[in-house]
Amino acid sequence: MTDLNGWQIATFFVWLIGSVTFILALKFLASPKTARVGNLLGAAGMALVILWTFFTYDLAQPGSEPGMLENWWIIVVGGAIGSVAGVLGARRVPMTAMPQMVAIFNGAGGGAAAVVALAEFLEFAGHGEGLLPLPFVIATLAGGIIGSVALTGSIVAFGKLQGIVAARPVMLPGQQIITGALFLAMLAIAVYIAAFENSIPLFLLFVALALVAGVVLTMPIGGADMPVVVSLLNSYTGIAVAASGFVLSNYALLIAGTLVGASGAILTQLMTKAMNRSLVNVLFAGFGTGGDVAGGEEGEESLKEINAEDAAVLMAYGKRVIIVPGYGMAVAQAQGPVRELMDLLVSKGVDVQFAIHPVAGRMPGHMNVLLAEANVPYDRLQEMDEINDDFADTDVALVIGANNVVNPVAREAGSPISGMPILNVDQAQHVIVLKRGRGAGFAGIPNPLFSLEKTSMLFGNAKETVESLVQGVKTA
Amino acid sequence: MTDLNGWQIATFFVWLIGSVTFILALKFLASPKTARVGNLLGAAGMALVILWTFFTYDLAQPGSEPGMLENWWIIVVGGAIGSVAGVLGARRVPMTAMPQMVAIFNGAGGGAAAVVALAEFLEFAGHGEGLLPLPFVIATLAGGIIGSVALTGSIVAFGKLQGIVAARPVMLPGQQIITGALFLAMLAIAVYIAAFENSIPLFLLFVALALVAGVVLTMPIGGADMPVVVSLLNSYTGIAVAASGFVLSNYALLIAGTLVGASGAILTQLMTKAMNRSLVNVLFAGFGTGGDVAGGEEGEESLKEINAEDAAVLMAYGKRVIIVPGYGMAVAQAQGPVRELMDLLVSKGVDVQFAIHPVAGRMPGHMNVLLAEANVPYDRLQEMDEINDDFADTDVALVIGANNVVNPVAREAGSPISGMPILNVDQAQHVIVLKRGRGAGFAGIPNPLFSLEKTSMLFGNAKETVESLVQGVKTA
Amino acid sequence: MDPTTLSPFALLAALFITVLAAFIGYEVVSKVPTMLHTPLMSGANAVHGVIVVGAMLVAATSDGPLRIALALLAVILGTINVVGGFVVTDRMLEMFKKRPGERG
Amino acid sequence: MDPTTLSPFALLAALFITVLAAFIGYEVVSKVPTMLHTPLMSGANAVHGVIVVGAMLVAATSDGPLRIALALLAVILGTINVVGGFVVTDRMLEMFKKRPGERG
Ligand SMILES: NC(=O)c1ccc[n+]([C@@H]2O[C@H](COP(=O)([O-])OP(=O)(O)OC[C@H]3O[C@@H](n4cnc5c(N)ncnc54)[C@H](OP(=O)(O)O)[C@@H]3O)[C@@H](O)[C@H]2O)c1
Ligand SMILES: NC(=O)c1ccc[n+]([C@@H]2O[C@H](COP(=O)([O-])OP(=O)(O)OC[C@H]3O[C@@H](n4cnc5c(N)ncnc54)[C@H](OP(=O)(O)O)[C@@H]3O)[C@@H](O)[C@H]2O)c1
Repeated sequence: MTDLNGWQIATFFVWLIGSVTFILALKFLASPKTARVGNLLGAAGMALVILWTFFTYDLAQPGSEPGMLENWWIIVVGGAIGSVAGVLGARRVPMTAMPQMVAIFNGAGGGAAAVVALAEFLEFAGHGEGLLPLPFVIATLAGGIIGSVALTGSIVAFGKLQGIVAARPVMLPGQQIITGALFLAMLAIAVYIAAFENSIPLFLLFVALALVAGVVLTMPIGGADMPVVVSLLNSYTGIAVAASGFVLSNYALLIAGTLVGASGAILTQLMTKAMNRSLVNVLFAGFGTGGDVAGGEEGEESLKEINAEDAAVLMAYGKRVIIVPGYGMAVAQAQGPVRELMDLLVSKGVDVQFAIHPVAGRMPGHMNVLLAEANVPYDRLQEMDEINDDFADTDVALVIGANNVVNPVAREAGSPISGMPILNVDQAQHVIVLKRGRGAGFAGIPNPLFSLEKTSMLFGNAKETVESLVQGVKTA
Repeated sequence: MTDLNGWQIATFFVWLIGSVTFILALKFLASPKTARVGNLLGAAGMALVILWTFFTYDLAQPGSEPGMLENWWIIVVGGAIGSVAGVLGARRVPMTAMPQMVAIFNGAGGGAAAVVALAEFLEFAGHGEGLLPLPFVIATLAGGIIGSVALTGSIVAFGKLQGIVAARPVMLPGQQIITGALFLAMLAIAVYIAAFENSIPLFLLFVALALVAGVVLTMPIGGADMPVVVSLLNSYTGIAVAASGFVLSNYALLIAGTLVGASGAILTQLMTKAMNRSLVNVLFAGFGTGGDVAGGEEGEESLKEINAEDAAVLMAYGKRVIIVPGYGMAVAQAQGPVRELMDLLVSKGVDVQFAIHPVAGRMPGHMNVLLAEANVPYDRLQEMDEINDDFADTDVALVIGANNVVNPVAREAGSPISGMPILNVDQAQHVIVLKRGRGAGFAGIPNPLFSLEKTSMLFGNAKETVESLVQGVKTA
Repeated sequence: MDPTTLSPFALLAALFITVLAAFIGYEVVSKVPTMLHTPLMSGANAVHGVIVVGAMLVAATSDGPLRIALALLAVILGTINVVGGFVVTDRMLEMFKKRPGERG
Repeated sequence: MDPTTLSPFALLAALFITVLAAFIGYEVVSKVPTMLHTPLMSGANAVHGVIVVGAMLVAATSDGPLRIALALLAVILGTINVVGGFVVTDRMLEMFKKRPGERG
């Protein structure tokens, strides 16, 4: 350690540059103006660290011949497969499926960290007599458990978001006992490995249990809360990567992993706060169920329907219309027609604004992304706090596939979304709600807004209903 | 380095705890609610690191007997002297002289860092044959030069703020040549010491030149800009301390010094920004002169005077009065009477607000500190941006010892304060200005506000004139 | 590097670096607007893709089919993380870019 | 510690720590309100008073009148910095404390 050769010293500087770009990447990503540059900067730093490692590995080993990494074919083959998979996945995914994609990439990272921990343990365990040094064993155990939980947890999250696994909370019988037993078993194995015997089979068992734990911890959480879970697992992967960095004495990994571990933890907090929830509540309360749980059919009779022509007239002759987009607009990919509707109304002299709830859709910023994609000018998108007082002066609030974020029960105590700030849609003169059917939303909570006197329902897939509204406004 | 004993390892943990408290101290100091706790936390961490070093020094040396620091009397005697001086200085200083005090404490720190660098160089230079390792030499040179500049620069800043040294910019004949020559000489000596001979006499010469440089760099800067200079020198001392931490392989010093170096640099930027200046402009433009430079007597004839009784009546029967305090209120220590005036006016049903310009006085927050000291309720203090639109609706703007911050020439091009945001005092119905005489303010720029039709002057020391206003309002 | 040669000093240095990096991670994102939560999460996700470097180091010293298989797996997973992460983040952010000067 | 034994690794670790600490210093104060500029400057000034620890280490190994005199000077100066710095900052901040619930 004390006699570093020149290549090794240079490697430290490359790590330092890489670390600085990662810090700046996160910093820039936290501000709209610089976010894209930040991401590119992070990618550049990453490329530098990866290429440097590839081309100088041998040089940086004391006393070895210049040349490339010995098993370079593993890296080339693995890198090629991974790159193709990564790029295809990232390019092909529709905007609505972004959270799933992030979950999968995160799971891959967690899996890689777990495999690295495993491989390091395999390499050194049982070689000498005596036990391996404690810090080394702790770090490999940490990388193994956290990386594994991140892997399977992310896969379950992906499944729930993609609709492959049931989105509602799935509780095992005796859930808490199983979880408790799992963690006790892992703790016992970890202590045994660290203090008594660096046993490879036990390490494998340990990792296997951690993989199970990832599933057991994630299944009871409802699909609507998955973005928060993905963010938390992202933080976990960061910690697992930091542990690998510690094991490998690689400061680029150590710093990058710690950065993500810490910032991911804060981000998770911020996300739960935007939903007015606590992390404990998200992880253990079994909220965020599918619409098929509670009695979503209540008040069905009292829903008043409207046809597209009448709705169009109402808007075209109003002074101000506020459009409230929600998850349904994302599902239906209705943002294009919505923009057309806006243009038409504006050309008729109507003041059209969009009210963006911070957690509308399935990821924060979801609505902003979709509407920007459809070229809705940025200055028509209003944050909740800016626009909430304006509903009272509004002729028509057009709710396109939003439900929870406009549900007035949030203002009362005792409901699962109590205390969540909502858009004051019910203060508008008229409310027009676009949804497919009479069921409750993703969280399964009935919405009294729909049965108000001033509310009219326009049923159907949002894309088609908005298109018929466009027709209606044209002829109005 | 590889075989640390238990005490040495414990020392690293103490450094880590200390470093965390320093980080939290700065973080908490940046927010009003937590500032005081932050300072106390930093002091606690500091006490821990100091006491630990004192009691474990010997234990932390490999192979030495348990016991206290060998030359413990130096530390006890020096610590006692320093503590008494520090506490007395800090306790006795009047609120108006805070910036001076910070300058002196900062100078002491810079001096200590320079002496530490010198002592380390003396200890190791010339012992072996060969040259000392380059990083060691660079770090001692850096500590020596930066610490010395911080020392003498701070002394000059103290002198200017305290009025011992002329506050106006003092340019040496051939200032730039002298500065250039000084730095070239220091550079040459540094290169020689590092690359050719670890010469002690040259190191002493190097430090001596640096002490001169501190004076030469600070003298040309005007007294009004001294707080910015103190902040910059504070950052310098931080860097010098970090260099010492590097030389001594002490992470507490390294981290604390770097933290202060970086945060001091940002703070300096923020301070110049609050004055709408650039750092280069502050350091080299020779602005901030005494009032005796420019033709401050211009327009003297046109100044209209008012007596205290008339001024009192004007305020007592107004609906809204805005008080604009400035450096003169601080000098005259008039905050007590000002508060009384406010109370009286409020009891007569007048709406009284204070307009706080960010750089009124001689340090940021100066006015807030003074008015809080006099128990003026916080909610009557309005920041410039909040209150600037309200002057138009105001009956009387009472300017107490403020000048630059209300000078309308800042709105025009070509004056040294051009572009500085100012309080729109000239939009009020009546303006009453309290100052001692007809001279221009600290920066020597004539103020056309004083000769406006709507402006009346009430000459005299602010404490007395405000007291007579109080009498006037009582009888009005 | 052989973990059995890790000196106490190296461990302590790593500890300092970890604590400082954690502070930075906290400070740097603590003011992020809601709108950017997802891109930030995605960007951070890409950053921990640096684990691919760890996978490369494992690959470099691998012998025997088991360890080679593990190394290959780690490299594939790490590459998916890093490549996919940056690309998908860029795609998300592309949506934000057209803001100024564009009115309907 | 004898500087001639400083290993390249120790130097590099110090470099990492310095860079990270600089980032923290930057981030932590970059949002400070104007009102707190002076207390923050003063508090930061107290923090670099940790140089007194360096002075103590110099004192510990001093022999000969010159080095002892230097050590004494360094300890005095460092103590003034650290003690005066924290006390004066506290005094400044005392002024701010009475805010809430106090109306004239
Ligand atoms: N944004 C985030 O970061 C985030 C993260 C995690 C969880 N969440 C949660 O997600 C929820 C978001 O609220 P939200 O109001 O946007 O959505 P929501 O409460 O899930 O409601 C979606 C609405 O869209 C309708 N819909 C679905 N598909 C449609 C289609 N093709 N055409 C027309 N309508 C359709 C649904 O009714 P039908 O089924 O009858 O059509 C439902 O009324 C909140 O509970 C929030 O806490 C958000
Ligand atoms: N706050 C900061 O952080 C900071 C830092 C550095 C520089 N500065 C600079 O300092 C200036 C502050 O502006 P300012 O308007 O507060 O002060 P100023 O421009 O210096 O004016 C002070 C006024 O108070 C009067 N005065 C002095 N002593 C008085 C007394 N005993 N009784 C009554 N009046 C008295 C002076 O006139 P007479 O002499 O006729 O009495 C003068 O008109 C700005 O230029 C700013 O850039 C501020």
